[in-house]
Amino acid sequence: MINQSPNYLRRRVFDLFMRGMTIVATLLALVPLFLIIGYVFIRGGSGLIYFPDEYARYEIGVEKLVTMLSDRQDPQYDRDLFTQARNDQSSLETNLSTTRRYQERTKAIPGELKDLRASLNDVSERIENRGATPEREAEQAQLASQIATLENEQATIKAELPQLASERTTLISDIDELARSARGVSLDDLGSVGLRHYFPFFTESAKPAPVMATSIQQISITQVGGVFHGIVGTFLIVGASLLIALPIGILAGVFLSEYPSTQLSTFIRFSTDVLSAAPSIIVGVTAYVLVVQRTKEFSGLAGSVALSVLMVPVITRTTEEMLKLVPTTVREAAFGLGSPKWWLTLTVVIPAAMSGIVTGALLAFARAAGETAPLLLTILGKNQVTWNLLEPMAALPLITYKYTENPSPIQNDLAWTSALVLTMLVLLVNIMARWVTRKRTR
Amino acid sequence: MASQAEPLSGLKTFQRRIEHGDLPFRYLTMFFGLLVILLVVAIGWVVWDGSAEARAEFGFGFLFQEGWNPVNNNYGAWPAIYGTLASSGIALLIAGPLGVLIGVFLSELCPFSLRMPLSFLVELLAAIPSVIYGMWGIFVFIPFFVKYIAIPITDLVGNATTFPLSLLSAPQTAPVTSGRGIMIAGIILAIMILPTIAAISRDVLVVVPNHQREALLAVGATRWEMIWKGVISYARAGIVGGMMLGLGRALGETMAALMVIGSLKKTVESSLFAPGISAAALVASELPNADSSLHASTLILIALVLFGITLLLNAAARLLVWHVSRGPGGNVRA
Amino acid sequence: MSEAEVQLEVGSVPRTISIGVRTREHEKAEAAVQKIEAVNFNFYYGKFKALNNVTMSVRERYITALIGPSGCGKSTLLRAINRMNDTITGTRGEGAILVNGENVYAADADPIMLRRRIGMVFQRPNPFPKSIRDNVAYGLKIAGWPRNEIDDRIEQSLRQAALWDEVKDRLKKSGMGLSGGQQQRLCIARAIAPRPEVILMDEPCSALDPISTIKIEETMIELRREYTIVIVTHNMQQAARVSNETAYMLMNPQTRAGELVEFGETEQIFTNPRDKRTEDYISGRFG
Amino acid sequence: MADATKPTPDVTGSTGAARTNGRGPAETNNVTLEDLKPYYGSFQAVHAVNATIEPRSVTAMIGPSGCGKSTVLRCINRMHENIPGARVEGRVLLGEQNVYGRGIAPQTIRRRIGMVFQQPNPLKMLSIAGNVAVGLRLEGHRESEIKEKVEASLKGAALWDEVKDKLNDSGMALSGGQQQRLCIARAIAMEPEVLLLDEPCSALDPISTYKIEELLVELKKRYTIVIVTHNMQQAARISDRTMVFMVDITDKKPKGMLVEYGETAQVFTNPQDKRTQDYISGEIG
Repeated sequence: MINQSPNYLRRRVFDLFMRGMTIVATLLALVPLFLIIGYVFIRGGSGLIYFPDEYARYEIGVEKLVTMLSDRQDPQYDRDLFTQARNDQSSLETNLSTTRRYQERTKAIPGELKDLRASLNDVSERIENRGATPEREAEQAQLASQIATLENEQATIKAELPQLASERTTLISDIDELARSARGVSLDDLGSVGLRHYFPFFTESAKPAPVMATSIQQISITQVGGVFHGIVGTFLIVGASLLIALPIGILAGVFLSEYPSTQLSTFIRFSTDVLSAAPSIIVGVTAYVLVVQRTKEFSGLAGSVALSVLMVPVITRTTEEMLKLVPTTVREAAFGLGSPKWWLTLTVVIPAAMSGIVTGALLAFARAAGETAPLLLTILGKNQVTWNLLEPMAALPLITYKYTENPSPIQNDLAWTSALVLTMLVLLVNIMARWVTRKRTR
Repeated sequence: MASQAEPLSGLKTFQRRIEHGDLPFRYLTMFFGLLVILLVVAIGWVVWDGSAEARAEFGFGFLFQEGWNPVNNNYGAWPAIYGTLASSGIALLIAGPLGVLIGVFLSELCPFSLRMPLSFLVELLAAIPSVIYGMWGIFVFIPFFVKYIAIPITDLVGNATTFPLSLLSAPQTAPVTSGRGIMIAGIILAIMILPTIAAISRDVLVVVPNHQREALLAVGATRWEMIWKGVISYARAGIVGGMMLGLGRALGETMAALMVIGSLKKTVESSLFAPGISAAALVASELPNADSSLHASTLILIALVLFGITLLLNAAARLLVWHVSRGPGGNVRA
Repeated sequence: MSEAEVQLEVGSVPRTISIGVRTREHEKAEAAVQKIEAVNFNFYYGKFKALNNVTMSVRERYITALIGPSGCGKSTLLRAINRMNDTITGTRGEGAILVNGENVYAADADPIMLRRRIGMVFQRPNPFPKSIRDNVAYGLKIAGWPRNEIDDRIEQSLRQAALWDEVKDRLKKSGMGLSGGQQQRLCIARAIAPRPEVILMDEPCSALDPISTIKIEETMIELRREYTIVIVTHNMQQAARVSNETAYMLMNPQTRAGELVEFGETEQIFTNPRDKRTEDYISGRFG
Repeated sequence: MADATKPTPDVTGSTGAARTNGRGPAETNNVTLEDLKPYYGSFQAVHAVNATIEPRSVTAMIGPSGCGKSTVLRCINRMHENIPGARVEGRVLLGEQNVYGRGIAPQTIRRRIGMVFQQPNPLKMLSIAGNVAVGLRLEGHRESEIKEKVEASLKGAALWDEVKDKLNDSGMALSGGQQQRLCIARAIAMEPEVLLLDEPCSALDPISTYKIEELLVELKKRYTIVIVTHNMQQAARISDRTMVFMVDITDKKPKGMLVEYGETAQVFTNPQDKRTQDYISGEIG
């Protein structure tokens, strides 16, 4: 055996231990990643996908009808028709909720019966085998009575369901008639329109939720609302800031990479470092002071200004680095053909580095889309869709923040869902950026 | 031959360069470069000018006073400063060593085929918006943390008042079950700055020349001894720089801190499980609806201090990282 | 205008030059035979003098080879002809290089116009990351060729570069997808497309395999009919095979500046060098 | 099984307190390469090598670049496997013991077979003395012992006189040749049996080269030395035996192969192989 060096065993064990620790550390970093993404997808996803049952269409239809009839500004407003529709609505809702309860019971009872009968058999067997005791007999009797009650309930439901169904048919035809006579539309049509709100999340803006409800599932889908205003806001604000930041970032990057290094370029590089290191809240404060305080109004534009300041350093540095990767020989080739410098920069150098510049822009986009702090100081937030950048606006991260802080569990569900949209946006853009540069990294 | 007819000379140099478009293009790009500088100047000017009123009123002394009551125009920023430093310190204590270990794993020990995907996953962690960290902290992590960490520890420590233990004592101003506090903010910040530290450590370790590794292996060092004595010690300035950049990020982080740190603006509690406030969170939560111009000015002054600290920290860190990555050797390991 | 026409043998190409009253036109016509002249030319990289007092001339429709050991300044001299060195900061030329009698280092000379008249092929094939067609069309577009002539000219120059048959079906594909030798011929096609007066080649075959080298040498000899070519090569056999005239350069060991040692007909340089140092180099004593 | 925590001086005596450093190990063994086949991934870089290296002599490996001489050298102390994807088939015997045997950690081998690299590589963060002592410190020797050994090794590497007044300066401050001798001192401080040198003079000036050659001739009295060099004159000057490697271009990817191994005088004056003759006379390579 080859002899070992002194302290060999201790050194080997320590070596293996520390190598193990690096693996543990890496896994430890990945745990939050998977936990966060997992939670966002599961909890956000359950709010995103809402499955109305077969009667939902009627409910939606009636609610639409009631809303239509309730408009007091309407010259056709008729108090009696409105009261009638309200009554019909409540009858229908009672009917539907009873039906739903009965249906749930119909599904559940056979299972419960089976369990009870098994226990009954069990008790009977014990009595047979080991003799009867008062407790066992009491248990047997109790079980038998429970079974009887359940069978009774089953029979009642069976009898009442057709009755409910016929009552519903009458109600629906009544309401349908009401709808046709009052507004000339069928209940079915009204309901179908409502069903477009299967996924209200992407099409509707915020709505006040009923205080009593404790989750999205418990309330009518038309009441939930969505974050359409946030999606519009995020894309508008980030798009506008991209419009501001791209020319600054790319041209400054061209200056840094294509012209000889001077004190000025060192200073510009230092400035990009300062910008990328500055906390985003500081940038928010700047935009607040320069735009919000001057214009005396919170606005999407102020948010764009703040976000573009955060984007500029990312775009400048990636542009510079990507342009520097373009081989000098390619520039020389264009020089040799008599191309002016600006022309070869635009036609050869920038196209050759295009994928890298696009990556930089995508990463800047992803970073800005997730920024919240500067928006808090600049766009304020709004509950409706706005296309006007000069007004207060909504944005996904801001909605996530506000709905998280809101005590209502429904708003919390919405926060998860808006977080899901935001995370998917950011992750997709990041993966896209990878995909754009995959050739370069290979 | 078409080109032969054109004269080679004739125009003056300056005119010619304008003719070909080179000079205007150069000035155009230079203008946008100057714009980048202008942005920095604008930020600096805004926070300096905006805080003038507060500086005239209090000087910088109020940074070390307690008490925050905008209604009475009574301002003391010490809770915010303390909260910022304490939460960032906790974050660095946790994320620093872990980040370096991850960097070591990614650059030295990880099988080659796993390097790219793992690095990508770590980078994804950095891409998730901070508001989502905050939300996840509130809904998922805080309940877990309270039940399995905060309550057992505070039960164990009780109401200790001696210094190191008092940090872990039961909070006075809010029940420990509320969960929000400096400690939890520190942990969430640690998760957030972990990818920064890991990525920079990886980058500075990867450029350590291979011959340094071989020198240690050739005298019979184990793998870890090689990494510790040959690689980490070679790149230590860069690693410290990476930690400083991570610390800078933690100091300036707003949303996650705002959401989980509680919001105790008046006093400083000795326990880390108690709520507090960070400078960035204070500014973000109060500036949009500031009561008076002095209130706004005070908040901007806090922003100025924050800006100054992060600026210094980043300048030092970049100097270190730059110093290392520019250092001798540089033949990157395959 | 001319009073008489006389057949002159200039190099191996017979040319007709009118003689008689020595008008300015005549002087120009004779000067054109001397296509490029370097007159007491010095070149500096910052403070370092890279070329010392080079005087030589390149005749029209000749292939002139610059040879010498590495570091002797032959590439610098070549790149000085079309002022390619201007793209490196801190460089400057002193003295004169005359192209068609015009000093390219004159204060008011325009390097961009100059480079449009002088094509260049580099050591490493450097096609643009664009399609083959766009590669060849690049110079044409800069020179402002009419749109309808561009396609014809692309085909012509690809044929002249002996590449047409290999790429005619994939003109839209990227030029980076070609083999090394094909890429270099694409670069030649790109350089000759705008019909330059001179083509400079900087060790065009040093990165290529022997078969591609032979193809490119054949292309060069073909191009000699129309173009004046100056080639830098470290391969003496290549210089002997393709060139009409050869310049031998050497670094002065004291000043480390490149100097012209000997210039003459290729045959004479290789068979009967006048300078001892040339002889040593040719016979492989050093370098 | 030797006790892992205590040195066993009776085998090779790596830490034998009785021996002073600088004299070399008490015993040295043959190094035998048996069917040694280095791989990079699935590519076999060198045809199987069979050779026995004599103890206390200088064995030179020469050949054109790409012939695999460095690869084979790095297989002897298992440095080869440090490259991702690289592996080895066959055996390397140190005495009777297979270096690639089961349960043998590479660091055990590397401390017995020292190595000096092409580029001088003093550890940047350590002083001159610290560089020499680094391996001993890892093994936990007593400081007094370390101090003694550092001096002995620096003397052994003919560097003591030049650095004795600046032992605490950085190793990077030395000249290239001094750095390389520092690396040799670092290697012999571990008292290896075998010293592998991978083109140790290729980055050095002629005077430093001469000094190191002189040193090697001195060191061979105590150590088995294997040196890779691209300089045939150097091989002829200092080696006792020479291995000649060639590139085999019959395959698609060129491989290295050992074509001749024998006494240096014989290899250079009367080569048995035609390719060796061509190489030595300068016709190929």
